[in-house]
Amino acid sequence: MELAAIQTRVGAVHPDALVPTDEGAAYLSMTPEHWADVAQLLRSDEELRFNVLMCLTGYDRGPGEPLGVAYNLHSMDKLHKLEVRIEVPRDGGKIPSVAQIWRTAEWHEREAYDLFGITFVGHPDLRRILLPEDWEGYPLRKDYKEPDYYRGIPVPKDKRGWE
Amino acid sequence: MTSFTDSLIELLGGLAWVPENAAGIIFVTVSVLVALPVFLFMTLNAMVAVYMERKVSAFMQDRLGPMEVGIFGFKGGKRFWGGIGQTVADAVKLLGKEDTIPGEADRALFIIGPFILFGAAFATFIGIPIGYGLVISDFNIGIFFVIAISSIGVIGVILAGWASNNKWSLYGAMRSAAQMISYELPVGMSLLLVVMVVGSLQFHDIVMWQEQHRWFLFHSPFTALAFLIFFASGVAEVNRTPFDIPEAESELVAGYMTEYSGFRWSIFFLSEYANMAIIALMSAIIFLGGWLSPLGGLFRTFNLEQSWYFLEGPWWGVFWISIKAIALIFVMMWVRWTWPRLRPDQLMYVAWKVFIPFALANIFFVGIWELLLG
Amino acid sequence: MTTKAEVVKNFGVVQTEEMVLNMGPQHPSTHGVLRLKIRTDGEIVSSIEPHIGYLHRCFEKHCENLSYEQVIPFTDRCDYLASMANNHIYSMAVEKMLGIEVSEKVEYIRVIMTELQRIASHLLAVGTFGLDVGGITPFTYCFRDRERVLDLFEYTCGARLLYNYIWVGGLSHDLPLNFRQYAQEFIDYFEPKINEYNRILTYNKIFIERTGDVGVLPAEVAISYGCSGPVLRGSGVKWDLRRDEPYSIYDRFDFEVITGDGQMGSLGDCWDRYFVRVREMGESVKILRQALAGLPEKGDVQENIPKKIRPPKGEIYFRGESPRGDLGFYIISDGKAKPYRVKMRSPAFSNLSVINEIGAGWMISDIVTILGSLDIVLGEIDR
Amino acid sequence: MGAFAFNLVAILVVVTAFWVVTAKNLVHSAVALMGTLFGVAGLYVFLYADFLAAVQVVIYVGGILVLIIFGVMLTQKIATAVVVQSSMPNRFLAGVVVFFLFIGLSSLMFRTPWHRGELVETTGTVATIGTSLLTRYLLHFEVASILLLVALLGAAYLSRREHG
Repeated sequence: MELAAIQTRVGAVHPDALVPTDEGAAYLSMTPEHWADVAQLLRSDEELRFNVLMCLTGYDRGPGEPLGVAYNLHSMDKLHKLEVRIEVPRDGGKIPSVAQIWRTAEWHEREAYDLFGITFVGHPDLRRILLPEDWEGYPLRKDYKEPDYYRGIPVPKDKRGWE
Repeated sequence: MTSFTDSLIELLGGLAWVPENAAGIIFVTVSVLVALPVFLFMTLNAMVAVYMERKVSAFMQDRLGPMEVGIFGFKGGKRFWGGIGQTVADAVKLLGKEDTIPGEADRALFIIGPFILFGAAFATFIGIPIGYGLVISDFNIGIFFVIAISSIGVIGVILAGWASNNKWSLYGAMRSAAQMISYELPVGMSLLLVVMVVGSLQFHDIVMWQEQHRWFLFHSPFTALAFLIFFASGVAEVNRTPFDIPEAESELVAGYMTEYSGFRWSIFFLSEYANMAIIALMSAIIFLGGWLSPLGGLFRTFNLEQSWYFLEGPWWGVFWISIKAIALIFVMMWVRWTWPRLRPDQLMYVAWKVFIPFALANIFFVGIWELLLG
Repeated sequence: MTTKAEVVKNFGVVQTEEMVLNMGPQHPSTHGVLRLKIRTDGEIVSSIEPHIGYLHRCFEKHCENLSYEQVIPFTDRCDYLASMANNHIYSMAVEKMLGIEVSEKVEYIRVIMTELQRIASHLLAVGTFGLDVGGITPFTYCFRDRERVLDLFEYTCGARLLYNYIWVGGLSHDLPLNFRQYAQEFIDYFEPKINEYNRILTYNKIFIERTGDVGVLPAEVAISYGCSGPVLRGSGVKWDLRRDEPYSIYDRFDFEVITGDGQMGSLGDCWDRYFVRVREMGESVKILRQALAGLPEKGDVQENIPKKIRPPKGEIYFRGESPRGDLGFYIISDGKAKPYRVKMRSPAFSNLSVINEIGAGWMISDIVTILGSLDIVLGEIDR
Repeated sequence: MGAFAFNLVAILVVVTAFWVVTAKNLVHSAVALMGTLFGVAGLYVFLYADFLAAVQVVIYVGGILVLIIFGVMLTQKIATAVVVQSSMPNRFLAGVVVFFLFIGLSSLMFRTPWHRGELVETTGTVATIGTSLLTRYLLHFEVASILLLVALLGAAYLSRREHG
């Protein structure tokens, strides 16, 4: 199924969910509110059947801009792909979790939470995954500042010879 | 039949300069003089066996094994005996290591644990003959003595595991206890069969019987099966692959010895190899004719004329029993470096649902066999 | 008369205590610095909670501060057992953004390298799996043969583990003299060796007892958890990106997609996952034979390397089959020389997340087996 | 020589028995018990009951003691296996009871007309025991074995029962 057809199919069931995208964009943009229902539809609809969540990527549009999550879906039965993007405000942005729909998302959402600070509502166990549990800040945000100390250990700032 | 201890006591008691009624002095002297050869034997055994284990494993794994460390300037080069000094170097390294005791451990039991295991192995050697009359002390309950003493070792293992205050050690100890208690039964039962046939618990009587008749391995199909059960259970009792669940290095780190290092660890090591030697020696004595020459044994088995010189005699006896024991130790190593490890429940399954029923049935059938053919 | 409540009040309930075992980060069979928090009731494991991140080296943060070609050595260090595959897939992702086509010869060399890498990686997986169930000898057998693959790599690019060989648009070196002959010798030597592994490990009774029917991973669960590679194929799903989404020149080769068949128990048990790897080595040999035969003699491997890598604004998700499964790169470009965001979707990350699902209810010994059958590499999970 | 060894064994028994009752840690008590049981096995040897001595070691040291240690280990937390000492009145009562027991036993010991038999060197008791077990005491032997079998089945049944 082509992107346009998928867009029509989703729009028919959840008209409020879609957000208009730029011309020529290869993805669907959605609002977080309806995402859980849309995901369920994408997963179980006879024509769509996206049974694999290939990748879940958090990204940051830049300081002051919203944070986003890109979901790369794939259907093993229908052999089509889809990228869905959801953007939420930088502070307190919340996205419904799809960990119960695609279990892959469980750890990937934890990773996005860990590195970007995006909260996934309804996630069974939203904790930091890669970083220590007492880490402060979200390192992959573009406006992240390294701390001077971590548990009393000075963080090296002099990066001569590193680059 | 005299034993080493008896001869020693007689000798010391008969010496003119030993005062009358000096029982204490004689007791201590005899104890030391008895303990020394056993200890030397255990140490030597561990050293040779470790070297053998390394070389055998290397041979099986397409490696060379120790190749560099010589002894007294002698290096074997790229031959089998290359790196002959490796175990000596290892022993020196082990003894030079720091002996750590975990802070939360039960110090007394932590220290005592390896020595109980060692003591059990040590005491077991007292009853095992390595040739005609070459025994530290000849008990008339020989086999039973060996089984009894070797059943104590498990307490050392449990204590070591418990006292380390480490969960892996505790798991190792629990597994070890379950395993050793379970496998004592098939060991005992398969020995019972031999005792039934011979009518004596003494090692010497068993070997004499085999000299007059034939080796137990060839005596009847049931005794052959008993040998297999005994040997396999013995391998399980000394915790070697495929039965090495108490120290399963990929699961329990090192099992009950996780927290041990240096000298205390080497005590465990020594006992383990001593136990291997015990199982091999016992199998050799009870089922493979002990110090009898295999040539003679073979010809007598088939009731052939005694026409050759069979290389028999007391010193040849030591040679033959060593050969048999080493061959069995080699089998243990062969198995270890070939097979994966069983899971604890599968191990229990093998003991309780395979070995023990077969051993029990064996006792019954060998009785019938002896009645009909014996 | 005392009621039950009073008895309980006075003496407490006799209950078994759950023990929390901390397996790792230093443990012989966690295959790196993985930490598993295991709740056990005796020997039975009731739940497993993996704690990862002990090897987190900020790969994605690094990428944002490096130019596109500088990222390649970092991809080496992610899955350090399959560096060639990482190089390959990352380079292809960037090439796709740039719209570069690479020459025939480069494609062939890349496929040869990736398949050799697959053999090396699977050898390690098979060997250490034997180690996990207690067989030490298969491990040395596998390493003996892996050594020869590494020798080939060393001959090609000078490195034995972290190659930095496949570049965007080309390769760092052309093949050395007589490489084709040496590679041919290797595969002729290696193919019969697969039977040796089968004899010593695969069809060993104890090994089958330990792995057959253990840690069964049903196909739906595997797909839902995003498992891929041999883990997914072990569950009977015929899915291989080399065949189903042919990239590079994989569509030219004739090979079979190996799936588990539940030969020694249920479909998707540890034995199936293990045996898929063993048989895949044979398929890799098949591909290698064809690729070595078709490898063009002449050609410059660096002619298509761009002077400046500045992909146009946009994003791409590209994935390929690494030895561990679907390795994907999600790259966002803002038109500058450094990527705006690189996300690596590592197969082992998803494969590991399934461990609680298939490991709970088994014994501690089985956890080690199941973990070994997932064939994880922590460098890739933690990035 | 024999007397010297006997004294050693006797000291071992008394000292370890004392340790068994005074040790604060149950596992320590169990280890001390090992010494006691061993010593008792030694005493059997001095009575020319070598078979009984080996049985003592196999069953009590190798079997029952292991079970005791096992039970203690698994029912106590690893770090806190400390026996709570009873309160003072209990100790006092126990002391009184033990005192009278001691008086009674020692008076019994001194008053009994001990029979001093001739020292007979026996040549092993195994054959005698075996013959008696299968002839004169056959019924007792069989009854005991059935009892053990029942116990075994009971244990198997209990451990197989599902939780609940």
